[in-house]
Amino acid sequence: MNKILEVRDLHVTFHTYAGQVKAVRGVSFDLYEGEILAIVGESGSGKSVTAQTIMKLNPMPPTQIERGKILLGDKDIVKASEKEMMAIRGKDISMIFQDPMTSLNPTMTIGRQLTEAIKHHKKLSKDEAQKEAIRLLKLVRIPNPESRIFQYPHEFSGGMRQRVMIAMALSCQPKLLIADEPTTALDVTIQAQIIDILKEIREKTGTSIIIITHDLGVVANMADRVAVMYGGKIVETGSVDDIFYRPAHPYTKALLESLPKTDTDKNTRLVSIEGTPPDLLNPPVGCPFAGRCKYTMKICKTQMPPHFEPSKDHKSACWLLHEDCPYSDFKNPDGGGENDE
Amino acid sequence: MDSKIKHIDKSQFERIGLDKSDIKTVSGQNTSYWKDAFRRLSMNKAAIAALVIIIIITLFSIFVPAFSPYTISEQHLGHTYAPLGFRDPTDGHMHLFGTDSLGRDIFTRVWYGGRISLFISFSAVLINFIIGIIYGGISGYAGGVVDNIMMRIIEIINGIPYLIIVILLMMVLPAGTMTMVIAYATVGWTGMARLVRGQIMSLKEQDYVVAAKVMGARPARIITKHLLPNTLSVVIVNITLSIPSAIFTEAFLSYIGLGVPVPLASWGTLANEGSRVFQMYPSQLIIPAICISLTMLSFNLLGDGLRDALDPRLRK
Amino acid sequence: MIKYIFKRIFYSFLTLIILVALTFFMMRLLPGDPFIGQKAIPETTLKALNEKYGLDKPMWQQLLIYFGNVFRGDLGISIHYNRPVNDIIRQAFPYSFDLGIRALIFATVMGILLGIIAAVKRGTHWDTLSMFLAIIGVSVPGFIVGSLLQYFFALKLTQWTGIAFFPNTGWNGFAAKILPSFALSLSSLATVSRLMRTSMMDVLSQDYIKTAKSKGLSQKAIVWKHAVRNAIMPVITVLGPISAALLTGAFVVENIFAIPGMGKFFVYSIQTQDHTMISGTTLFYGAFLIIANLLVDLAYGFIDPRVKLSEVKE
Amino acid sequence: MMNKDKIKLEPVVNDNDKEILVEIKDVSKHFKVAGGVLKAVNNINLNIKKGETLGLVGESGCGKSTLSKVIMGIYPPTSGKIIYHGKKEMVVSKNNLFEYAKMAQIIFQDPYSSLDPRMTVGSIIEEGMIIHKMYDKKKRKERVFELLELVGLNAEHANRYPHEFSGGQRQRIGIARALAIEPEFIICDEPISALDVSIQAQIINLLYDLQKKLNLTYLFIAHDLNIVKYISDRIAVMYLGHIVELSTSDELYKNPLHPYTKALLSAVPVPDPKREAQKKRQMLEGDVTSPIDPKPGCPFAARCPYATDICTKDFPKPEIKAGHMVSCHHVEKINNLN
Amino acid sequence: ACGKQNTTDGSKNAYPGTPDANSITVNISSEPPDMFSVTMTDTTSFTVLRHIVENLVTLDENDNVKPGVAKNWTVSDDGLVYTFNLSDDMKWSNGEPVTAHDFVFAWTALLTPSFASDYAYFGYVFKNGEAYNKGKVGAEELGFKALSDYQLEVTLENPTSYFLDTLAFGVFAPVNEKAYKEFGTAYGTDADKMVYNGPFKMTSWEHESKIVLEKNPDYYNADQIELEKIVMVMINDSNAALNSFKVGEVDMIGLNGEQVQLMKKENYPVYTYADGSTFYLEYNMDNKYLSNKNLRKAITYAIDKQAFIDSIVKNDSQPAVSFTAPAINGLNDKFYKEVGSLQPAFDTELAKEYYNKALEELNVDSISLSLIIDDSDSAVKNGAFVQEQLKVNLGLDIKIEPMPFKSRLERMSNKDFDIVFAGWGPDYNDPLTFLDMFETGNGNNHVSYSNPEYDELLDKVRTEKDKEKRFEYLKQLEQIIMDDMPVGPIYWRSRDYVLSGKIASGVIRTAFQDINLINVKLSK
Ligand SMILES: Nc1ncnc2c1ncn2[C@@H]1O[C@H](COP(=O)(O)OP(=O)(O)OP(=O)(O)O)[C@@H](O)[C@H]1O
Ligand SMILES: Nc1ncnc2c1ncn2[C@@H]1O[C@H](COP(=O)(O)OP(=O)(O)OP(=O)(O)O)[C@@H](O)[C@H]1O
Ligand SMILES: [Mg+2]
Ligand SMILES: [Mg+2]
Repeated sequence: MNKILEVRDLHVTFHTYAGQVKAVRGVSFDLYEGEILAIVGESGSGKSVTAQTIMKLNPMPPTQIERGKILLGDKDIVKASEKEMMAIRGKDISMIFQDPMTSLNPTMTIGRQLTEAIKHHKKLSKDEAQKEAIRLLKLVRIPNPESRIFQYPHEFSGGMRQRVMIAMALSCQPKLLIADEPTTALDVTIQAQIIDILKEIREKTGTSIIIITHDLGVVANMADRVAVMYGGKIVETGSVDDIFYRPAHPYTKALLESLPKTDTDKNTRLVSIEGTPPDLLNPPVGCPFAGRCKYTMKICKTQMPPHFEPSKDHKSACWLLHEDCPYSDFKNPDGGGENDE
Repeated sequence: MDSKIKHIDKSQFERIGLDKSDIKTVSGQNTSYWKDAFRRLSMNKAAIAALVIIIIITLFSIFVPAFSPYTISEQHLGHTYAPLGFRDPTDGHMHLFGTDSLGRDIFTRVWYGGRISLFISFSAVLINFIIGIIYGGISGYAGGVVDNIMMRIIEIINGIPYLIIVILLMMVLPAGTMTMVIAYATVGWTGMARLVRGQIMSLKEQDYVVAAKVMGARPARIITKHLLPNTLSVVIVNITLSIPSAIFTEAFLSYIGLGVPVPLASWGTLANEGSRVFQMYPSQLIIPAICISLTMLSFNLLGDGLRDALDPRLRK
Repeated sequence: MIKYIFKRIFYSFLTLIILVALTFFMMRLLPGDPFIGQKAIPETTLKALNEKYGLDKPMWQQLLIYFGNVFRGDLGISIHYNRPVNDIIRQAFPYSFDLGIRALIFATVMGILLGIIAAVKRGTHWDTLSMFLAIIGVSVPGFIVGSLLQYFFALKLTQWTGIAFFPNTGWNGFAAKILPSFALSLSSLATVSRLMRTSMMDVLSQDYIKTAKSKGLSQKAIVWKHAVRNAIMPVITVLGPISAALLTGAFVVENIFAIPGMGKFFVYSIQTQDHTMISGTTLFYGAFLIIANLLVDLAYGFIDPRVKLSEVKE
Repeated sequence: MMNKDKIKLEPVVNDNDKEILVEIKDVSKHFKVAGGVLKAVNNINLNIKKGETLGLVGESGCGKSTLSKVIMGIYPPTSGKIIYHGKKEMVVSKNNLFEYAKMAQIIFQDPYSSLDPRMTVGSIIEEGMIIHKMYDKKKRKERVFELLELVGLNAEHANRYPHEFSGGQRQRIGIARALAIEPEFIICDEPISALDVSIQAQIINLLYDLQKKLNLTYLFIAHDLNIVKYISDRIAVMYLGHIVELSTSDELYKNPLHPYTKALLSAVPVPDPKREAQKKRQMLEGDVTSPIDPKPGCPFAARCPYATDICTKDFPKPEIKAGHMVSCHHVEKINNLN
Repeated sequence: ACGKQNTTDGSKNAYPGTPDANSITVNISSEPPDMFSVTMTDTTSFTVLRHIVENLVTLDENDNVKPGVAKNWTVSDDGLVYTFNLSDDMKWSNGEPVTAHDFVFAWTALLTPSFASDYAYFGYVFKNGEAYNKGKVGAEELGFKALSDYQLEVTLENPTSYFLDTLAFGVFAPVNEKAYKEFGTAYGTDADKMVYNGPFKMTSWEHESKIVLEKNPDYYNADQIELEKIVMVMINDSNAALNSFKVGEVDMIGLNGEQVQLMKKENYPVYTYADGSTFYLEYNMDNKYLSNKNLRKAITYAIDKQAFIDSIVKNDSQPAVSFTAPAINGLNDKFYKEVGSLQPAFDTELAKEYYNKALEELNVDSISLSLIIDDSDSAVKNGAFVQEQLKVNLGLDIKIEPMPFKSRLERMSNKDFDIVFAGWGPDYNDPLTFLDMFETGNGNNHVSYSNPEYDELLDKVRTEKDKEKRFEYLKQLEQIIMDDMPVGPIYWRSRDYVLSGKIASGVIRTAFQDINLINVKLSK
């Protein structure tokens, strides 16, 4: 399989008057052709920032890419000019944004916003583009697209806007699709259909997909590999099975434990991770999860753990995996997370 | 690759577990938007420079006429239209900016004019700002019949020839600065009101306004706390742009007898006089024009700085 | 929508009537009268004059008669010029309109362009240039700009080169129209460009601009297709009064370049207290203003679909 | 699953043991849009009782947010009315929003656009307290920090602006804002969709604790059926502007009666790769019906596997069947009732 | 007289003028409001009218009367009856002959109240003119009648020595009744809405822009007229006008003081003429301070009139040493020369002396007065100048009140002022045009001057047939005014203009003919 995207040691900082928010602090991952990578993780851990940095969409001050490489094929996006990016955006990479309301132009009809992208990349006539737009809206299950294209974003429901964003991203058949929480506002039936569409596209065109989501059900359903982010870092990566059945990081494990089970009733409290996540204005020097982690050791507070590889293609940044560490909570590749098999 | 890590001391692996002490307790203080904006403004070099210039101009205007060897009305008929830097042979003083058609010292007149022009600009603009914003805010927010009537009133005010209004004012009010401010304020605010109303009309449908309404916020609060701050960038630009219009309206008003009494001067009247003779004595026009432009420039830079400071998204 | 427009037209009509009536009463309060001159006129003559122009009747009667005539499309006869106000307007307005529309188009197009460039290239020379132009545009009033342009381009340039590129005065031929239109447009241009810049900057930091970028649209397409429409609202707002003012005659510029437009009549009518002319020009200007504002309001709804003009029940 | 025996015949819909707090009386909301009249909400009758959590689920675009905005008085209803039985009984309208706000709040579905971009997060949260003159200045500040921490943010965040936050963080700001007023009734319009599971759990626990402590009432809209089930006492299922089924949450999960509810439940993804791969879903065929000038008859008819002629002609009257309120012509047949 | 052709050198060619042959373009600054001679009041209108309609008599370059439509005339011994013999070969541009009836029609109209002519009082020279105007007698009693088509008999109310001078004035122009009937009240509002009998015809009138006059081939003297076309443009802005002149768009423009200096500096010949106006301060005699004669004198004498001219007017205007302007003829010479200097142009000592006397008489320490001026550039300067002079030379502080023209007139006619800066121009060439202003109750007597002796003298002047005696009375009037000083004369205005190299000679500009281009000759 071809590596289509390689992110190495990416650092992204926001310069604010309050100080520098170090939103992404050394993220590295690879993405192969036709692969679906799910990024999960704590809210505010830098998932969206990472995603937008891949398309270089953050306004350049105040955002700054401090360091790192983003190789798309052999082009380094970090160094690419705005003009080069223009050619890449939409054509090679397209993106579904997290916030569908503000991401749609309020003064432009849905139809125009859709056809615009289509016309731009496919050089279709206006009529053809409109037909294509209607087709795409049908695809994402928006009823009555023929008249919906003449409506404005504020006349759409949250989920419908999200689907418009999806349709827009799909319109130009990119090599890489970044979907930032694409189905949060969708009911499960439509969510299932959208997931199917994404999978189908992957099958048909070999598009690679990065999907950012909190819905572990969605992850389980469609992802090949999963990256878990916490505090601006990727703390664990591995195949879906690795993550779900053999989590090798305390945060991943805690996350899985927080899931409500179908049988929990109102009298059982849901499990959440105690404490608050680190403030990225003054990120901790050690492991970002230290302090909230029940396994916290002295070293966790002083030194960022490197990525250990408990099994092939499964990496986790936790001192517990160090060979000198006396504890073995995560050393057993099958240990940790409860297995309900 | 990076999992190969050198030997680490065992003691480092001592487990300390959950650590609540680490979680900071209430420590932040809650700066307001305005305080924050002020801090941001103070970091904008151009804006601060502009502010300094404005202060200098203001100080000069206040003090130069008082310390000048010449009074504002003193005529030296022996040397009218004296060039820049002309030294009066009779008393040895220098006319830094030369003299005018009646041999009056332009340097003194310019700074004296600054007093009047700046005062008029500040007060007229302030009044316009207040009336315009309140009026426009209410009109835009209320919408419907209220808006319709309020806007029609503006049309009527704008439609009546200004000169008529002014002459009538002149009949009932004594000439002087206050009257001038009133005369400028009678119609000056309408532009601002329309602008604010237009902005508010599109802003009031925004979700955060709805959110405030749902929180029980009364219209006054919604307008002042939510809508206006979001129209401020446009409002600020409009204010800075209305400064010269105030200066020249003042000149016009002085002309027809509603403004500063002869022999006093303002930048507007100086520029007016200068423009008549600029082919022969360009400095007569250029000096007041520079004063106006410099003030304008400063206000614009300050306005831009303020605008940027008030927009939290533009943080650098 | 249609209903809204009709309602607005009705209101506008009312506004116009009130406006004219108010002006009518106010001008009668002015010191002096149309006939007062340097030299005293005999009592009899004055009486005859008042009779001739119907000024001897009670005010309300005069107003009613005036409105009666106006509804018949007759604005009366100018006291000063002794010509029908209709004729005067018909003759002078085309000049003003021609001048105004040129200035308006130039100011709007250039102003918007300049504002956009300044916003997009914030902090660069472009931004500085636009700021500079704007400051000149508003700090130097029309009569000075006009005089300077005339001096340098019509006089000095001609004297230096020996070729008359721009006629000094008049309104014949394209070349003659350049300087006045430019002089007239400058302050509006400044206003438009500054407003456009600031509101453009507001818009450019919105998320949907990011979306547009992510589609791979060029900067140009983003600006023109996405940002401008969202940013143009304030500009549209000021364009209402600006266009009414520009199109119905600009005294200062017309005076300097000796263009026989409406502006002179506006000003002279008041100076000479030519009652019919004042009412006529006020009516004319008011109608323009009202129409311009109506168009602006309609444009709001058209530009921003969230703006509900009419509180129609959904 | 559709075992007849399991159906308990409790009159859940008419249970009168609790006071009614919000009465939604025959409410409709229609919009004029390009292409016709969009009937977002149609003749909904629903009572929300004091102290309960009413879950509201349904297809995207079926009118949940619109209904909640009508309940909040943001949209005036096209017909019908909302009666709030608080300390004082009131018909919700534009004129009593202030009083109403103190008692009822909404957490908006769209977190970002509902936050004023020029206000610091601290002021946003504090605003409601200022409006309702709650506490003195110092105490308010403390409350702001407290609320921030309650929703998993830091006190430091109070000085930052909404655009500096991630999606989930914004959502939590919205929650904190609604809680700040200490209302007795909160509409939660997808309050946790952008949160990671751990914080979801934290928020749900928080809401739950508050309910226990202060006897709050929630209208809880979400797509995550597990969460809805967990937190709700009763669940209403909406489809195309109509409530098609209403029952207690356990009941609904165990014995969905309406074909749409069935489809919905079968589509819930399971956070387990293996089981997810094996799971069979009941896909909904057919085109999604448009709310713009909808046809008469059952709104679900076009996609319902059981639809017959009558379904496209007549609107099924809501009736109480097996402890559910359900509106389907064929409910007996499908579920082998009677 | 016509401006001194002080052609200093050949630098004339610097501004060669407009390119069209046989045509000149002149700036008349403003639009003539309308061209119906009966109701005309505006100098610009009279300027245009002079070229297109010829009166019974006209003026030559020295303002002396010469025949116009009237070939010749006779005067009765008592100076009351004039009989004019009209040329019988003159035609209106509508083909009608120019006859005595045209004059009768026009003059009757002038006096008919329904025409509401401002200058109706000019017709009071005719017998029963005033009576008819006031509705006391019928039109048939009026003192003029057509004896035949080409003979006109005029009877005057009083023997009026300057009657013929007056006749050259525009209000006495003939109007063709047929044409007037055709256009009605619109007569004279457009080029094609009036008829012409003068040396030129108006062929186009773009309002507020320009008027084109073309040579009238039917004019009896047509072969004497060299110009084929006169274009009169209305450039109001003085800078613009100068620029237009310099680039050769205009052949003649008027200059303001600064421009005079500029053109002189460029060695360009500048022409000057006295326009006959006197500028002065009007002192409201009803004012408790200004009722004091010594105060009025103090104020008048305290103003340095030459300095005023040098720094504000900036041309050859003269400091006024009496009231009646130099353009007015006296018995043998100019009236002002015959009268002599009646006040010092400037005398601080004297002024101070009077001032102290006044303070003493008024028994006050300080005096507060205000000066009303127009809302123009130069007026503001005038005000500032006067203010400073009084402050420095008398220690008197006055307030300046600028206001729009109409407001000033209203204040003046309501006598609601202390001091006004005003001016007066002559209607006809006789000192009376200045001096009758101070008659008790005269509409122009804003200062409420009332002196029975003066009024008596005025009556004498009006009826006195003996020229010498009459002028003796006039001199006395002038002396009384300058002694009582209800007004304080400041200066006699001169005006300036420049001509392009294209114009060789023939431009007439005097107090009574502001612009007369009929006989212009072009450079070859
Ligand atoms: N413009 C900005 N200025 C300052 N800080 C920012 C900015 N944008 C994001 N951040 C900070 O960067 C961090 C990462 O944000 P990001 O949006 O990537 O989170 P996320 O992982 O997508 O979270 P979520 O799941 O809630 O969407 C957050 O802590 C946020 O506060
Ligand atoms: N302001 C509006 N103008 C016109 N149509 C609207 C408006 N608001 C909502 N709608 C329409 O009403 C219908 C219901 O919208 P609503 O937002 O209530 O759906 P929802 O159930 O909340 O969906 P989701 O789960 O996707 O948020 C949609 O078809 C939408 O297009
Ligand atoms: Mg995110
Ligand atoms: Mg919704």
